[in-house]
Amino acid sequence: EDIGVSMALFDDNFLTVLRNGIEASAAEMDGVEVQIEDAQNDLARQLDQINNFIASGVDAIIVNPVDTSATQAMTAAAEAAGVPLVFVNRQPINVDSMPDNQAFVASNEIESGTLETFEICKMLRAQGLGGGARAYVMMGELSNQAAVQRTKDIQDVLGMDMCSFIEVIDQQTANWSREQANSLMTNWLSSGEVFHAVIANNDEMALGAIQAIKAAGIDMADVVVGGVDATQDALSSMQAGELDVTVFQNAAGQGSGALNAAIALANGEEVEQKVYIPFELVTPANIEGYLTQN
Amino acid sequence: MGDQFILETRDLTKHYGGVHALEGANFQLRAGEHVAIMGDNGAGKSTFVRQITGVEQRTRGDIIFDGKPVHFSGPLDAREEGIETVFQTLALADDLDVPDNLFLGREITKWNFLGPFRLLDYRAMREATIEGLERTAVKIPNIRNAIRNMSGGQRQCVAIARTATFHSKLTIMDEPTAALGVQETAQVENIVRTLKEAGEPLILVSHNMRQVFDLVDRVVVFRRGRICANLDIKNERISGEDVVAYITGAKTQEGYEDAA
Amino acid sequence: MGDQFILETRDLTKHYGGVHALEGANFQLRAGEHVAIMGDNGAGKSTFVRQITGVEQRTRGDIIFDGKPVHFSGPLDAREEGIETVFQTLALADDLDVPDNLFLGREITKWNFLGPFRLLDYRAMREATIEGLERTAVKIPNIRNAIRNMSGGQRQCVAIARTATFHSKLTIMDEPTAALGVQETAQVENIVRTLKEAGEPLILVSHNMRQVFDLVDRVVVFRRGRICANLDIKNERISGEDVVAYITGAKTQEGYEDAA
Amino acid sequence: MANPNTLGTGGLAYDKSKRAWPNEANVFIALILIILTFEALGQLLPYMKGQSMLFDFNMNRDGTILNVARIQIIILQVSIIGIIALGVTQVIISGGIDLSSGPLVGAAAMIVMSFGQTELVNGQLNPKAVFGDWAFDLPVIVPIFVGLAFGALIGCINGSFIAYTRIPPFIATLGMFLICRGIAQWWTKGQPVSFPTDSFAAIGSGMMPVVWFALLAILLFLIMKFTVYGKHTYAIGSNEDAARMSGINVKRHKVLVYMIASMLAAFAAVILSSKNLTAQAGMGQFYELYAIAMAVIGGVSLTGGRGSIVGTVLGAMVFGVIQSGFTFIKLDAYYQLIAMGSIIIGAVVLDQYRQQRATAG
Amino acid sequence: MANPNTLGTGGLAYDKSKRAWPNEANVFIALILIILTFEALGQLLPYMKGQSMLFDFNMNRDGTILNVARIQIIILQVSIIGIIALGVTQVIISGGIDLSSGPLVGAAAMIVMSFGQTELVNGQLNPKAVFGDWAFDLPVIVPIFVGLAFGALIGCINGSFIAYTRIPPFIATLGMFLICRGIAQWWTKGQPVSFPTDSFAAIGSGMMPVVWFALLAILLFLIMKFTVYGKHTYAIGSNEDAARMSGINVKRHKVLVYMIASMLAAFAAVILSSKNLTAQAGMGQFYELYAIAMAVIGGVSLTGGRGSIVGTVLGAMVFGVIQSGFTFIKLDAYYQLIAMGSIIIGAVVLDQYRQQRATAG
Ligand SMILES: Nc1ncnc2c1ncn2[C@@H]1O[C@H](COP(=O)(O)OP(=O)(O)OP(=O)(O)O)[C@@H](O)[C@H]1O
Ligand SMILES: Nc1ncnc2c1ncn2[C@@H]1O[C@H](COP(=O)(O)OP(=O)(O)OP(=O)(O)O)[C@@H](O)[C@H]1O
Ligand SMILES: [Mg+2]
Ligand SMILES: [Mg+2]
Repeated sequence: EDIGVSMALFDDNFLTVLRNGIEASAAEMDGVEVQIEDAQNDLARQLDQINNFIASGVDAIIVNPVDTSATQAMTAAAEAAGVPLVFVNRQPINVDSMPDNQAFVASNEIESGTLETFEICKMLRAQGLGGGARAYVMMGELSNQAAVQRTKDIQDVLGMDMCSFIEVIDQQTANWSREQANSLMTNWLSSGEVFHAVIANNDEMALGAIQAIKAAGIDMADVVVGGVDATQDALSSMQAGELDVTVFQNAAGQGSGALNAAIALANGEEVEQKVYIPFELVTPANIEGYLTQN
Repeated sequence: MGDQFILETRDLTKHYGGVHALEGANFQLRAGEHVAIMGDNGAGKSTFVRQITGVEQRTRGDIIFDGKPVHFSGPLDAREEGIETVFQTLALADDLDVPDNLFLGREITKWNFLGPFRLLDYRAMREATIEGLERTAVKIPNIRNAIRNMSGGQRQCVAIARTATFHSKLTIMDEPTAALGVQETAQVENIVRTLKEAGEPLILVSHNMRQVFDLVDRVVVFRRGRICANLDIKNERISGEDVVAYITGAKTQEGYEDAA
Repeated sequence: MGDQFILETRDLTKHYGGVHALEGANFQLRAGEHVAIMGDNGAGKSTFVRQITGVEQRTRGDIIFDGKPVHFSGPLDAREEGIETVFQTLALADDLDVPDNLFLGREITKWNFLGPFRLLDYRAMREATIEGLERTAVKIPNIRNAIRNMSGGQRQCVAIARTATFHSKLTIMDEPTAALGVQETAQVENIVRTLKEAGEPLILVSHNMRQVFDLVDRVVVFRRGRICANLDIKNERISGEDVVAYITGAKTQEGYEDAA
Repeated sequence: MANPNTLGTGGLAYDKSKRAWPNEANVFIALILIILTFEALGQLLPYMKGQSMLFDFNMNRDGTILNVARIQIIILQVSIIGIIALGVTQVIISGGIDLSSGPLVGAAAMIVMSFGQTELVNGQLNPKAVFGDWAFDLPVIVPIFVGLAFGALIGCINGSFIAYTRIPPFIATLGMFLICRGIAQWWTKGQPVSFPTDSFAAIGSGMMPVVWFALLAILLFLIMKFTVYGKHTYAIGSNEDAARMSGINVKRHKVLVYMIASMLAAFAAVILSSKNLTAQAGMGQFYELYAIAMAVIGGVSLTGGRGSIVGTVLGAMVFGVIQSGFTFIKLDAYYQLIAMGSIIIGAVVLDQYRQQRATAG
Repeated sequence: MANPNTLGTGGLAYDKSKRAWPNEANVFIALILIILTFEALGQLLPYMKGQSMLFDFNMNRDGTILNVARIQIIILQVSIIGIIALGVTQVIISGGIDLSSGPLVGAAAMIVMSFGQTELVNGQLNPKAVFGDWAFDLPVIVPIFVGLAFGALIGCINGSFIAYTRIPPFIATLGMFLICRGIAQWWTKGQPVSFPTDSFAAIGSGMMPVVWFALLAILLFLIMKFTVYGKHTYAIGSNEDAARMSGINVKRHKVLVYMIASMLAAFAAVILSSKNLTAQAGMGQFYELYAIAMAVIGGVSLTGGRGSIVGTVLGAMVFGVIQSGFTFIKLDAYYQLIAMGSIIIGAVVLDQYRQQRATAG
């Protein structure tokens, strides 16, 4: 079978693992060809790619949506052409009204930010800061839904009674980037404010913050830093005692799961329409189980 | 001063940073009069023209045109008041062809109710262009070629044809025949004579002594940014050598001693 | 043809798209000879100059310079072979000042072992510039101003000074005095006379009949892209009117009938 | 040109048959070459098993020899950026540049969609509602008008800065690039806006974007070629000083040029958000670069004064063919970027080479 | 200028005291104005409680009245893009533009870091190894050399296309933009490359980027001002035809200009990946735009021929101050983009206004 895959963005570490998962499992199967395209975070381009796949006659399409609220148009395009469609990693907005030959394998983004922030909250409390702690928040690119959602999760958790002792000093975007996070953190440090935690929307920014904090000569044991993704660099940093919290999502598993579903649909088989892959919290306590995963 | 002045400047001055390109110029032009401006290279002749036509904003001084003090904010204003100019830099759009350049800014149009989107009447402009060019005797094998590809003299003739095609209250020509051949120069001089007969006033900047003596009534000499002589060559006995003496500074006219 | 030709062209031709700007030009220049090229606007004079100096690639024909057939791929080649040119468009860099333009492409430098990063000797160039400009008699209040801010004549003098400052096997000047004042023209004519005395050959494109008769040995007339006359004005009795007749096409010289 | 005399006033011999080709011809040749290359690759690459890109010799899909579906998608996928490119073309011809069109699409889409939302989705209140009750189910003219007004405002600011303060267009529109991105993100704090009314969704559904592109291309073509507006745009781009000295109101004209460009970009945003049934702050990323590239591939000169709408439309087609062609021959995404870059360079090299040949002729 | 006679050959009266200011002075004034604005905001905004941005009146942190930490970060955060801007400055002065520098940073970082990896991470084999054993723990000169060679190659391709086929620099480098992004993604199929050797990590650690920026800025300043290379760059940008007719080897020179620009961008990639201890394909996004903006804010004219390295350094400082200032006054991210766009426009408007005043004077 020919399977067309449209990824939201190639430049994303996590999505790269997912993409490699799809490619690796396709290589193991006989007669399965995957054609992976990069939507470059442009949802219009993604819709065009789906149309292109349909025009070139693929047997099924896997989409990692740029924007989960744009899935309606994609569903309609595939449905009209009768080509099976599988959404991966991000839960489409029209999940309840998808036709039979469409499915999704995804995680619920609400979990990631919540798990991260709640763990940081617990750690700060354990350090005896329950009377009042101060944190910086680093956001991803604001036009990106994951950034918006994870930031909202942080606010929701900090709004709960149990964690409301944490005061957000400032909340800025570093656009997912380690370099920008490093600059942002250095700027914050130059104001001389006391802080106890940095809550970042992803690991790259958490690592940038850590580099800046280390360069300022502050002991990493005094600061709680959290991210999302559980990348190799992040895990290595956690092993070195710098990063405190991250959140793992089984990218490779999602990739192969989506491919299997697509092939099954292409062959006219019944598949489960909704497959949720949960996020998992990673801390120094359970890191060993994740070192070789992503 | 009982005469009717079409143009008068008082203390007209222009400094570029530290360069005093034009200093206190008092100049008068009577209705129907043809005046030449002469002077060394860099004496400030073109600067004077640029101030009058609103291309640049003067440092100080007054300009009285057609009886009213004027403050042109740009060459468009000057043209709308009736001043037509052949600039030394010619002011042609390199990528456009000859008719486009000739009618730039006052195209012949149809359907004028469309405002800025009114239609161009290409055919009428082409025909009028051929006519206009023939008056300058210039030869252009294909007027639909871009100005970029024209020879120096062809370009100059286009600029002159542009000015000569439209009626005006005052015509200014800054070295119009510098790049022209023998025949073309003669034709342009004819155009100037026609203006004289029609009673239209003219300011002619030129380095060509013969041309100046043939064509104009009066010569104003610029030296080092100042007017240093005002010579009524039609009525007084003034030779080419005299004018050169004023240009080089060997002589200075009475009343203009501060220009020395 | 026993003479030594410094430059010879055979059947030199240049078409621009459909425009036949130069057609089968056979031209000879002897060592030490000064020749003028005359002709209407758009007759192909500058095109001829551009082919010789490698600014453009010819459509067909041969150029023999200093005894060898040459194929200049650009003006740099021509200059390296010893051809110095004042182009009609002047070829000045508007944003640079006068010394920079005068020495463009052959700066006075120090520390030459640094290759392209060798140091400029600003002081030496400035002094040489003042000297070079004085030969043209032009007045420039501040040579460190950008060329953009110079008057038409000042620019032309800079271009001439550039050519006159360096020795060459052949000098070409395309309408060098078009924008110049009376004094500056006289000076440039002196420069040309100096070249004559030094035995350096020259091609002068000019529309100025007096200048041509004063300065050169021979006149070549272009008409409609072809050479239509070759006039030995020093030895034959030829008047200005004759030359004009050749230019306008009233007369055609023997041997050039196809140019009619 | 009925009368040959009207062509000139004589002088040199002039051979009409040897006139230089129009520049658009070069672009057209490049387009054909690229199509043929993909066709050839389809025949030659072993894993393609002799497929054809544009033809359908079995006629099994819709009974025509052309693969209509693919031709449609080729045009469809460049229509929206193509509309932006039309506006950018006249900006570049006027000697300017517009970097703000991409982010403007994002901002305009967010704003427009907020006025085009429907009240009920699957029987429930619209979960993405931006405003309250009053903004639901508005007539479709309202979002369109709001979009065009927003575009006109942005264009007017761009143009006014460029015309009246004389700052370089690159900087004015780069500043506006950042401002529009800011507006897009600020509007709903990054939340996408979704669920348009049916009439709004109809604007960009199916092949409607192609229709809009075609209509606007024809309109702009006529304007640039036959009206005073077009002539003055060329004149300003060719030599701004000359245009000013010739008495063109350069400042007012520039404001108009940028306004039209931004209104076209805003209209593209209307179609884009309608087509995708959603608006997102990140929409339109890199559209400004692609729009400029389409224009330049189509022969528009970045120094101003030269180019045409026909060229830009052909340039847009080049883009469409490349994108579909890559998917057709199943080229890996990594190589796609490299190949795309090479083709863009190659197309312009070809154009340049032919132009030089033409003048050297 | 010891002898006043050397200034000219006479003619008009010339008043030396009224010479126009250097353009850099305007940029400097803009910089001071922006700093003062942030200082004032720190005093005036209620929630800032009268803090100061650049001063530290308590002297409690390091005993100086200046807030040294903030001044350092202001320069540090623009050093890397600043190095790119130095190269871009000479490209723009030569009349060109370089859009490929941002993606080149990404590609060069990936390649460079692959040659700068260490073998053991936390006692285990480097989990991100790109090559085999042989590429571990290489001397630091190897990755630097590889980076510069890659930069030289890309620059040579850019320059050769622009010089020899005469395609517009915008298109040549836009094509290279895509190609470099493709290379960056293809190199490890998107996997980041991490864990450099200690000596590699030292290149960009701490304040080293500032040192590099300062050294390179001085070098480029000297080159542009005092060497034949600099003069010819200005001449080509001012009037390419004139430069060619004056006998400058324009083609060879352009290749050199683009090579130097790309080598500087590649060196910036070395520093960037060293500073961040990682290389990722998406690195350097928008750097090309920011580098160009720094140059233009610093007074470099996009039409070529005008500008200076001093201006660009000041332009970079403007960026640094803006970024730190926003964090200082805790401006929301949404408004940051809008404010940044406005300040960029404002700075150039000021520059333009003062320039016009100067010539009008
Ligand atoms: N924008 C400017 N900035 C500085 N100096 C300028 C500027 N424009 C002109 N100048 C200077 O002003 C002087 C007068 O220039 P202008 O063009 O008026 O001379 P001109 O009399 O027309 O000379 P020509 O006969 O050569 O055309 C010159 O020395 C010139 O260098
Ligand atoms: N690049 C070009 N493309 C098309 N036509 C051209 C080009 N360059 C020159 N021509 C044409 O060739 C003819 C000759 O031009 P050229 O510049 O040689 O004239 P010229 O004899 O120097 O005239 P002048 O005395 O006005 O300087 C002109 O008709 C001109 O329009
Ligand atoms: Mg003048
Ligand atoms: Mg000529």
